[in-house]
Amino acid sequence: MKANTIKDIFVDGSITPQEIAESIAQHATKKNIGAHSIFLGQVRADEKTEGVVQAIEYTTYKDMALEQMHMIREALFEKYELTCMHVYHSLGIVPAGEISLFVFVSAVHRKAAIAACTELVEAIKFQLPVWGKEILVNQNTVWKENH
Amino acid sequence: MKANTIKDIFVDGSITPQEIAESIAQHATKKNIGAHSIFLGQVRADEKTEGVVQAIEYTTYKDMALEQMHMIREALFEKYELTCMHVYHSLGIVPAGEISLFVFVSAVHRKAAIAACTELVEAIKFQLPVWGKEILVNQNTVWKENH
Amino acid sequence: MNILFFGNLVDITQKAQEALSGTTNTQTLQALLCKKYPALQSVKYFIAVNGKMIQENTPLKEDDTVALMPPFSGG
Amino acid sequence: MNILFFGNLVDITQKAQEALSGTTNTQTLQALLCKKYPALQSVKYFIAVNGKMIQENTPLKEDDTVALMPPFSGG
Repeated sequence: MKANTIKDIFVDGSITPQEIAESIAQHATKKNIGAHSIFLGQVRADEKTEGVVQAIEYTTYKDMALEQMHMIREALFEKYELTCMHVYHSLGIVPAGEISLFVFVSAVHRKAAIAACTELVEAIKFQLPVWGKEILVNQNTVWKENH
Repeated sequence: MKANTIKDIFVDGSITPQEIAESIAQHATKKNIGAHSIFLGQVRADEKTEGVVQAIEYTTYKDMALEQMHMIREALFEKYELTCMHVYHSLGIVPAGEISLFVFVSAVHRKAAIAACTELVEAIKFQLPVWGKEILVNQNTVWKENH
Repeated sequence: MNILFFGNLVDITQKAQEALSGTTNTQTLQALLCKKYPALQSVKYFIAVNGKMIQENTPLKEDDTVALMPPFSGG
Repeated sequence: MNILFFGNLVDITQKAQEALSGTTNTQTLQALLCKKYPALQSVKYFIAVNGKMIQENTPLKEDDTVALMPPFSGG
Protein backbone atom coordinates (compact mmCIF):
# COMPACT_ATOMS: atom_id res chain seq x y z
CA MET A 1 0.00 0.00 0.00
CA LYS A 2 3.07 2.22 -0.02
CA ALA A 3 2.43 5.35 -2.03
CA ASN A 4 5.39 6.42 -4.12
CA THR A 5 3.86 9.43 -5.78
CA ILE A 6 3.62 12.84 -4.15
CA LYS A 7 0.11 13.23 -2.71
CA ASP A 8 -1.62 16.47 -1.84
CA ILE A 9 -2.42 16.81 1.85
CA PHE A 10 -3.99 20.26 1.83
CA VAL A 11 -7.71 20.99 2.00
CA ASP A 12 -9.57 24.30 1.97
CA GLY A 13 -10.90 25.24 5.39
CA SER A 14 -11.73 22.84 8.20
CA ILE A 15 -11.91 19.05 8.07
CA THR A 16 -15.38 17.75 8.98
CA PRO A 17 -16.20 14.77 11.23
CA GLN A 18 -18.11 13.40 8.22
CA GLU A 19 -14.94 13.35 6.10
CA ILE A 20 -13.13 11.56 8.91
CA ALA A 21 -15.94 8.96 9.09
CA GLU A 22 -15.71 8.39 5.32
CA SER A 23 -11.97 7.92 5.54
CA ILE A 24 -12.37 5.36 8.35
CA ALA A 25 -15.17 3.54 6.48
CA GLN A 26 -12.95 3.11 3.42
CA HIS A 27 -10.65 0.87 5.46
CA ALA A 28 -13.30 -1.77 6.19
CA THR A 29 -12.23 -3.64 3.05
CA LYS A 30 -8.60 -3.80 4.21
CA LYS A 31 -9.08 -6.81 6.42
CA ASN A 32 -5.44 -7.18 7.40
CA ILE A 33 -5.63 -3.92 9.38
CA GLY A 34 -5.92 -4.43 13.13
CA ALA A 35 -5.25 -0.92 14.42
CA HIS A 36 -5.90 2.67 13.39
CA SER A 37 -4.16 5.49 15.21
CA ILE A 38 -5.70 8.90 14.54
CA PHE A 39 -4.64 12.37 15.59
CA LEU A 40 -6.89 15.41 15.18
CA GLY A 41 -5.74 18.97 15.71
CA GLN A 42 -8.59 21.27 16.76
CA VAL A 43 -8.35 25.07 16.79
CA ARG A 44 -8.45 26.39 20.36
CA ALA A 45 -10.22 29.60 21.42
CA ASP A 46 -7.09 30.55 23.39
CA GLU A 47 -7.36 33.60 25.60
CA LYS A 48 -4.32 35.72 24.82
CA THR A 49 -3.41 39.03 26.36
CA GLU A 50 -4.26 40.49 22.94
CA GLY A 51 -7.74 38.87 22.88
CA VAL A 52 -9.55 35.56 22.33
CA VAL A 53 -8.68 33.45 19.27
CA GLN A 54 -11.68 32.99 16.99
CA ALA A 55 -9.93 31.24 14.07
CA ILE A 56 -6.56 30.33 12.60
CA GLU A 57 -5.62 31.12 9.02
CA TYR A 58 -3.12 28.64 7.56
CA THR A 59 -0.69 29.27 4.72
CA THR A 60 2.02 27.06 3.25
CA TYR A 61 4.92 26.85 0.85
CA LYS A 62 3.05 24.10 -0.93
CA ASP A 63 5.64 22.58 -3.27
CA MET A 64 8.17 22.29 -0.49
CA ALA A 65 5.61 21.06 2.05
CA LEU A 66 4.41 18.25 -0.22
CA GLU A 67 7.95 17.17 -1.02
CA GLN A 68 8.83 17.23 2.68
CA MET A 69 5.67 15.27 3.53
CA HIS A 70 6.59 12.70 0.90
CA MET A 71 9.99 12.14 2.53
CA ILE A 72 8.45 11.90 6.01
CA ARG A 73 5.94 9.35 4.72
CA GLU A 74 8.56 7.22 2.99
CA ALA A 75 10.79 7.22 6.09
CA LEU A 76 7.91 6.06 8.30
CA PHE A 77 6.92 3.27 5.90
CA GLU A 78 10.57 2.23 5.97
CA LYS A 79 10.77 2.26 9.77
CA TYR A 80 7.40 0.71 10.71
CA GLU A 81 5.19 -2.09 9.39
CA LEU A 82 2.32 0.07 8.18
CA THR A 83 -0.68 -0.61 5.98
CA CYS A 84 -1.58 2.96 5.13
CA MET A 85 -1.12 6.58 6.09
CA HIS A 86 -3.28 9.60 5.35
CA VAL A 87 -2.65 13.24 6.23
CA TYR A 88 -5.02 16.16 5.72
CA HIS A 89 -4.04 19.70 6.71
CA SER A 90 -6.25 22.75 6.37
CA LEU A 91 -5.31 25.89 4.47
CA GLY A 92 -7.18 29.18 4.88
CA ILE A 93 -9.52 29.95 7.76
CA VAL A 94 -10.46 27.33 10.39
CA PRO A 95 -12.77 28.61 13.17
CA ALA A 96 -12.15 27.66 16.83
CA GLY A 97 -13.68 24.28 17.69
CA GLU A 98 -13.08 22.92 14.18
CA ILE A 99 -10.44 20.50 12.94
CA SER A 100 -7.38 21.65 10.98
CA LEU A 101 -5.26 18.46 11.01
CA PHE A 102 -6.26 14.85 10.46
CA VAL A 103 -3.52 12.23 10.69
CA PHE A 104 -4.53 8.61 10.12
CA VAL A 105 -2.11 5.68 10.35
CA SER A 106 -3.16 2.03 10.02
CA ALA A 107 -1.23 -1.18 10.62
CA VAL A 108 -1.66 -4.86 11.35
CA HIS A 109 -0.58 -4.26 14.96
CA ARG A 110 -1.27 -1.37 17.30
CA LYS A 111 2.31 -0.62 18.33
CA ALA A 112 3.44 0.29 14.80
CA ALA A 113 0.30 2.36 14.15
CA ILE A 114 0.61 4.32 17.40
CA ALA A 115 4.37 4.92 17.21
CA ALA A 116 4.24 6.01 13.56
CA CYS A 117 1.26 8.31 14.17
CA THR A 118 3.01 9.95 17.11
CA GLU A 119 6.19 10.54 15.08
CA LEU A 120 4.19 11.76 12.13
CA VAL A 121 2.39 14.42 14.17
CA GLU A 122 5.72 15.76 15.47
CA ALA A 123 7.16 15.78 11.95
CA ILE A 124 4.13 17.68 10.62
CA LYS A 125 4.42 20.30 13.38
CA PHE A 126 8.16 20.90 12.99
CA GLN A 127 9.17 19.91 9.45
CA LEU A 128 6.35 21.16 7.23
CA PRO A 129 6.53 24.75 5.98
CA VAL A 130 3.06 25.71 7.21
CA TRP A 131 2.18 28.80 9.23
CA GLY A 132 -0.84 29.57 11.36
CA LYS A 133 -2.03 33.11 12.00
CA GLU A 134 -4.40 33.38 14.95
CA ILE A 135 -7.25 35.76 14.26
CA LEU A 136 -8.60 37.28 17.44
CA VAL A 137 -12.19 38.29 18.14
CA ASN A 138 -11.08 41.94 17.91
CA GLN A 139 -9.66 41.16 14.42
CA ASN A 140 -6.06 41.56 15.61
CA THR A 141 -3.74 38.75 14.59
CA VAL A 142 -0.98 36.81 16.36
CA TRP A 143 1.37 34.39 14.62
CA LYS A 144 1.04 30.91 16.11
CA GLU A 145 4.04 29.14 17.62
CA ASN A 146 4.48 25.38 17.92
CA HIS A 147 5.88 23.80 21.09
CA MET B 1 -14.80 17.39 32.74
CA LYS B 2 -13.64 14.56 34.99
CA ALA B 3 -16.30 11.90 35.26
CA ASN B 4 -16.62 10.45 38.72
CA THR B 5 -19.48 8.04 38.08
CA ILE B 6 -19.01 4.59 36.59
CA LYS B 7 -19.83 4.79 32.88
CA ASP B 8 -20.77 1.91 30.61
CA ILE B 9 -18.26 1.33 27.81
CA PHE B 10 -19.88 -1.66 26.13
CA VAL B 11 -21.91 -1.59 22.93
CA ASP B 12 -23.65 -4.40 21.08
CA GLY B 13 -21.79 -5.43 17.93
CA SER B 14 -19.44 -3.24 15.92
CA ILE B 15 -18.83 0.50 16.28
CA THR B 16 -19.70 2.40 13.09
CA PRO B 17 -17.68 5.23 11.48
CA GLN B 18 -20.86 7.31 11.81
CA GLU B 19 -20.85 6.91 15.60
CA ILE B 20 -17.21 7.95 15.66
CA ALA B 21 -18.02 11.05 13.58
CA GLU B 22 -20.83 11.98 15.97
CA SER B 23 -18.53 11.61 18.95
CA ILE B 24 -15.93 13.84 17.29
CA ALA B 25 -18.55 16.43 16.30
CA GLN B 26 -19.75 16.73 19.91
CA HIS B 27 -16.36 18.16 20.85
CA ALA B 28 -16.63 21.22 18.59
CA THR B 29 -18.20 23.15 21.45
CA LYS B 30 -15.27 22.41 23.76
CA LYS B 31 -13.08 25.17 22.46
CA ASN B 32 -10.23 24.64 24.90
CA ILE B 33 -9.42 21.30 23.23
CA GLY B 34 -6.42 21.42 20.90
CA ALA B 35 -5.76 17.73 20.33
CA HIS B 36 -7.72 14.50 19.98
CA SER B 37 -5.91 11.18 20.04
CA ILE B 38 -8.02 8.28 18.79
CA PHE B 39 -7.34 4.57 18.66
CA LEU B 40 -9.54 2.15 16.72
CA GLY B 41 -9.26 -1.61 16.93
CA GLN B 42 -10.43 -3.34 13.76
CA VAL B 43 -11.10 -7.09 13.51
CA ARG B 44 -8.54 -8.75 11.23
CA ALA B 45 -9.32 -11.61 8.84
CA ASP B 46 -6.23 -13.42 10.12
CA GLU B 47 -5.22 -16.57 8.30
CA LYS B 48 -4.68 -19.20 10.98
CA THR B 49 -3.62 -22.79 10.42
CA GLU B 50 -7.19 -23.63 11.53
CA GLY B 51 -8.77 -21.30 8.94
CA VAL B 52 -9.48 -17.65 8.17
CA VAL B 53 -11.05 -15.43 10.86
CA GLN B 54 -14.43 -14.08 9.78
CA ALA B 55 -15.48 -12.44 13.07
CA ILE B 56 -14.66 -12.09 16.76
CA GLU B 57 -17.24 -12.68 19.48
CA TYR B 58 -16.53 -10.64 22.61
CA THR B 59 -17.66 -11.46 26.14
CA THR B 60 -16.91 -9.71 29.44
CA TYR B 61 -17.25 -9.85 33.18
CA LYS B 62 -19.12 -6.58 32.99
CA ASP B 63 -19.30 -5.40 36.62
CA MET B 64 -15.61 -5.98 37.13
CA ALA B 65 -14.67 -4.52 33.73
CA LEU B 66 -16.56 -1.28 34.38
CA GLU B 67 -15.05 -0.89 37.83
CA GLN B 68 -11.58 -1.57 36.44
CA MET B 69 -12.19 0.91 33.61
CA HIS B 70 -13.28 3.51 36.14
CA MET B 71 -9.99 3.15 38.03
CA ILE B 72 -7.94 3.31 34.83
CA ARG B 73 -9.80 6.47 33.81
CA GLU B 74 -9.33 8.17 37.19
CA ALA B 75 -5.61 7.34 37.22
CA LEU B 76 -5.11 8.84 33.75
CA PHE B 77 -7.00 12.03 34.63
CA GLU B 78 -4.74 12.24 37.67
CA LYS B 79 -1.56 11.72 35.64
CA TYR B 80 -2.28 13.86 32.56
CA GLU B 81 -3.94 17.21 31.83
CA LEU B 82 -6.95 15.85 29.93
CA THR B 83 -10.21 17.41 28.83
CA CYS B 84 -12.17 14.24 28.19
CA MET B 85 -11.90 10.52 27.60
CA HIS B 86 -14.32 8.14 25.92
CA VAL B 87 -14.05 4.37 25.51
CA TYR B 88 -16.38 2.10 23.54
CA HIS B 89 -15.80 -1.65 23.38
CA SER B 90 -17.94 -4.11 21.43
CA LEU B 91 -19.63 -7.15 22.91
CA GLY B 92 -21.01 -9.99 20.80
CA ILE B 93 -20.12 -10.56 17.17
CA VAL B 94 -17.93 -8.11 15.20
CA PRO B 95 -17.20 -9.16 11.58
CA ALA B 96 -13.69 -8.80 10.10
CA GLY B 97 -13.08 -5.28 8.76
CA GLU B 98 -15.33 -3.69 11.40
CA ILE B 99 -14.38 -1.77 14.52
CA SER B 100 -14.55 -3.30 18.01
CA LEU B 101 -12.70 -0.70 20.08
CA PHE B 102 -12.91 3.11 19.98
CA VAL B 103 -10.68 5.03 22.38
CA PHE B 104 -10.91 8.82 22.29
CA VAL B 105 -8.79 11.12 24.47
CA SER B 106 -8.85 14.93 24.21
CA ALA B 107 -6.62 17.55 25.79
CA VAL B 108 -5.47 21.13 25.44
CA HIS B 109 -2.07 19.91 24.19
CA ARG B 110 -1.16 16.99 21.97
CA LYS B 111 1.44 15.37 24.21
CA ALA B 112 -1.01 14.64 27.04
CA ALA B 113 -3.68 13.39 24.62
CA ILE B 114 -1.29 11.06 22.79
CA ALA B 115 0.46 9.69 25.90
CA ALA B 116 -2.81 9.07 27.75
CA CYS B 117 -4.43 7.42 24.72
CA THR B 118 -1.44 5.10 24.27
CA GLU B 119 -1.49 4.08 27.95
CA LEU B 120 -5.24 3.66 27.88
CA VAL B 121 -5.12 1.24 24.94
CA GLU B 122 -2.56 -0.93 26.76
CA ALA B 123 -4.64 -0.86 29.94
CA ILE B 124 -7.76 -1.90 28.02
CA LYS B 125 -5.92 -4.81 26.38
CA PHE B 126 -4.35 -6.16 29.56
CA GLN B 127 -6.47 -5.01 32.51
CA LEU B 128 -10.07 -5.36 31.35
CA PRO B 129 -11.76 -8.74 31.79
CA VAL B 130 -12.86 -9.07 28.17
CA TRP B 131 -12.33 -12.09 25.95
CA GLY B 132 -12.41 -12.44 22.18
CA LYS B 133 -13.29 -15.69 20.45
CA GLU B 134 -12.24 -15.79 16.82
CA ILE B 135 -14.84 -17.42 14.63
CA LEU B 136 -13.33 -18.97 11.53
CA VAL B 137 -14.92 -19.25 8.11
CA ASN B 138 -15.29 -23.01 8.73
CA GLN B 139 -17.18 -22.15 11.98
CA ASN B 140 -14.34 -23.44 14.16
CA THR B 141 -13.30 -21.10 16.96
CA VAL B 142 -9.96 -20.01 18.39
CA TRP B 143 -9.57 -17.96 21.58
CA LYS B 144 -7.81 -14.69 20.85
CA GLU B 145 -4.58 -13.79 22.64
CA ASN B 146 -3.28 -10.27 23.24
CA HIS B 147 0.38 -9.39 22.75
CA MET C 1 -21.25 -19.34 46.53
CA ASN C 2 -21.52 -18.33 42.90
CA ILE C 3 -18.74 -19.41 40.55
CA LEU C 4 -18.34 -17.60 37.20
CA PHE C 5 -16.41 -19.03 34.24
CA PHE C 6 -15.11 -16.92 31.35
CA GLY C 7 -13.38 -17.28 27.99
CA ASN C 8 -12.02 -20.73 27.15
CA LEU C 9 -12.93 -21.99 30.64
CA VAL C 10 -16.53 -22.13 29.47
CA ASP C 11 -15.44 -24.62 26.79
CA ILE C 12 -14.22 -26.84 29.64
CA THR C 13 -17.07 -26.41 32.11
CA GLN C 14 -19.79 -26.04 29.46
CA LYS C 15 -21.44 -23.43 31.66
CA ALA C 16 -21.00 -19.74 32.48
CA GLN C 17 -21.82 -20.11 36.17
CA GLU C 18 -22.43 -22.65 38.86
CA ALA C 19 -23.53 -22.57 42.53
CA LEU C 20 -21.21 -24.36 44.95
CA SER C 21 -21.09 -24.57 48.72
CA GLY C 22 -18.94 -26.08 51.42
CA THR C 23 -15.56 -24.67 50.45
CA THR C 24 -14.06 -22.09 52.80
CA ASN C 25 -11.16 -20.76 50.74
CA THR C 26 -10.05 -20.39 47.14
CA GLN C 27 -7.49 -23.22 47.39
CA THR C 28 -10.06 -25.84 48.36
CA LEU C 29 -12.44 -24.41 45.76
CA GLN C 30 -9.79 -24.85 43.07
CA ALA C 31 -9.17 -28.43 44.17
CA LEU C 32 -12.88 -29.16 44.01
CA LEU C 33 -13.22 -27.63 40.55
CA CYS C 34 -10.15 -29.47 39.24
CA LYS C 35 -11.65 -32.76 40.38
CA LYS C 36 -14.93 -31.92 38.64
CA TYR C 37 -13.29 -30.48 35.48
CA PRO C 38 -9.83 -32.12 35.11
CA ALA C 39 -9.06 -30.04 32.00
CA LEU C 40 -8.92 -26.92 34.23
CA GLN C 41 -5.50 -28.12 35.41
CA SER C 42 -3.97 -27.53 32.00
CA VAL C 43 -5.17 -23.96 31.43
CA LYS C 44 -4.00 -20.66 32.84
CA TYR C 45 -6.50 -18.57 34.76
CA PHE C 46 -6.76 -15.82 37.36
CA ILE C 47 -9.23 -15.68 40.24
CA ALA C 48 -11.32 -12.71 41.35
CA VAL C 49 -13.40 -12.73 44.53
CA ASN C 50 -16.30 -10.28 44.39
CA GLY C 51 -14.68 -8.53 41.45
CA LYS C 52 -11.22 -8.13 43.03
CA MET C 53 -8.25 -10.06 41.67
CA ILE C 54 -6.55 -12.23 44.28
CA GLN C 55 -3.02 -13.66 44.23
CA GLU C 56 -3.02 -15.87 47.33
CA ASN C 57 -5.35 -18.31 49.03
CA THR C 58 -8.35 -16.26 50.17
CA PRO C 59 -11.14 -17.16 52.63
CA LEU C 60 -14.61 -17.50 51.09
CA LYS C 61 -18.07 -16.87 52.50
CA GLU C 62 -21.24 -18.46 51.20
CA ASP C 63 -22.46 -15.31 49.46
CA ASP C 64 -19.18 -14.60 47.66
CA THR C 65 -18.87 -14.52 43.88
CA VAL C 66 -15.73 -16.18 42.55
CA ALA C 67 -14.69 -15.60 38.92
CA LEU C 68 -12.24 -17.82 37.04
CA MET C 69 -10.75 -15.79 34.20
CA PRO C 70 -8.23 -16.75 31.51
CA PRO C 71 -5.81 -14.04 30.26
CA PHE C 72 -7.74 -11.05 28.91
CA SER C 73 -8.02 -10.59 25.15
CA GLY C 74 -10.24 -7.59 24.56
CA GLY C 75 -9.71 -4.80 22.06
CA MET D 1 15.64 35.39 -8.98
CA ASN D 2 12.32 34.87 -7.26
CA ILE D 3 12.14 35.60 -3.52
CA LEU D 4 9.25 34.13 -1.48
CA PHE D 5 8.20 35.45 1.95
CA PHE D 6 6.10 33.45 4.42
CA GLY D 7 4.37 33.83 7.78
CA ASN D 8 5.17 36.97 9.76
CA LEU D 9 7.78 37.99 7.16
CA VAL D 10 4.91 39.03 4.91
CA ASP D 11 3.85 41.51 7.61
CA ILE D 12 7.29 43.10 7.20
CA THR D 13 7.68 42.99 3.43
CA GLN D 14 3.97 43.50 2.70
CA LYS D 15 4.32 41.07 -0.19
CA ALA D 16 4.43 37.30 -0.72
CA GLN D 17 7.05 37.42 -3.45
CA GLU D 18 9.46 39.70 -5.19
CA ALA D 19 11.82 39.46 -8.18
CA LEU D 20 15.42 40.45 -7.51
CA SER D 21 18.61 40.19 -9.55
CA GLY D 22 22.30 40.90 -9.19
CA THR D 23 23.05 38.92 -6.03
CA THR D 24 25.21 35.85 -6.43
CA ASN D 25 24.83 34.16 -3.05
CA THR D 26 22.43 33.99 -0.12
CA GLN D 27 24.63 36.15 2.12
CA THR D 28 24.56 39.13 -0.24
CA LEU D 29 20.85 38.53 -0.83
CA GLN D 30 20.20 38.71 2.91
CA ALA D 31 22.21 41.92 3.18
CA LEU D 32 20.21 43.43 0.33
CA LEU D 33 16.88 42.41 1.87
CA CYS D 34 17.88 43.71 5.31
CA LYS D 35 18.68 47.08 3.80
CA LYS D 36 15.32 47.13 2.04
CA TYR D 37 13.33 45.76 5.02
CA PRO D 38 15.25 46.65 8.23
CA ALA D 39 12.70 44.81 10.40
CA LEU D 40 13.93 41.52 8.89
CA GLN D 41 16.99 41.83 11.13
CA SER D 42 14.94 41.32 14.27
CA VAL D 43 13.06 38.17 13.23
CA LYS D 44 14.13 34.55 13.00
CA TYR D 45 13.87 32.83 9.65
CA PHE D 46 15.26 29.94 7.63
CA ILE D 47 16.23 30.00 3.96
CA ALA D 48 15.39 27.43 1.31
CA VAL D 49 16.84 27.53 -2.19
CA ASN D 50 14.64 25.80 -4.75
CA GLY D 51 12.74 24.08 -1.95
CA LYS D 52 15.80 22.78 -0.08
CA MET D 53 16.74 24.18 3.31
CA ILE D 54 20.25 25.64 3.44
CA GLN D 55 22.42 26.28 6.51
CA GLU D 56 25.39 28.08 4.97
CA ASN D 57 26.05 30.72 2.37
CA THR D 58 24.94 29.26 -0.95
CA PRO D 59 25.60 30.45 -4.51
CA LEU D 60 22.55 31.68 -6.40
CA LYS D 61 21.68 31.64 -10.09
CA GLU D 62 19.25 34.01 -11.77
CA ASP D 63 16.49 31.40 -12.10
CA ASP D 64 16.66 30.21 -8.49
CA THR D 65 13.73 30.51 -6.07
CA VAL D 66 14.71 31.60 -2.58
CA ALA D 67 12.21 31.22 0.28
CA LEU D 68 12.46 33.07 3.60
CA MET D 69 10.54 31.11 6.21
CA PRO D 70 9.90 31.81 9.91
CA PRO D 71 9.61 28.81 12.29
CA PHE D 72 6.84 26.46 11.17
CA SER D 73 3.54 26.49 13.03
CA GLY D 74 1.22 24.11 11.22
CA GLY D 75 -1.14 21.58 12.79
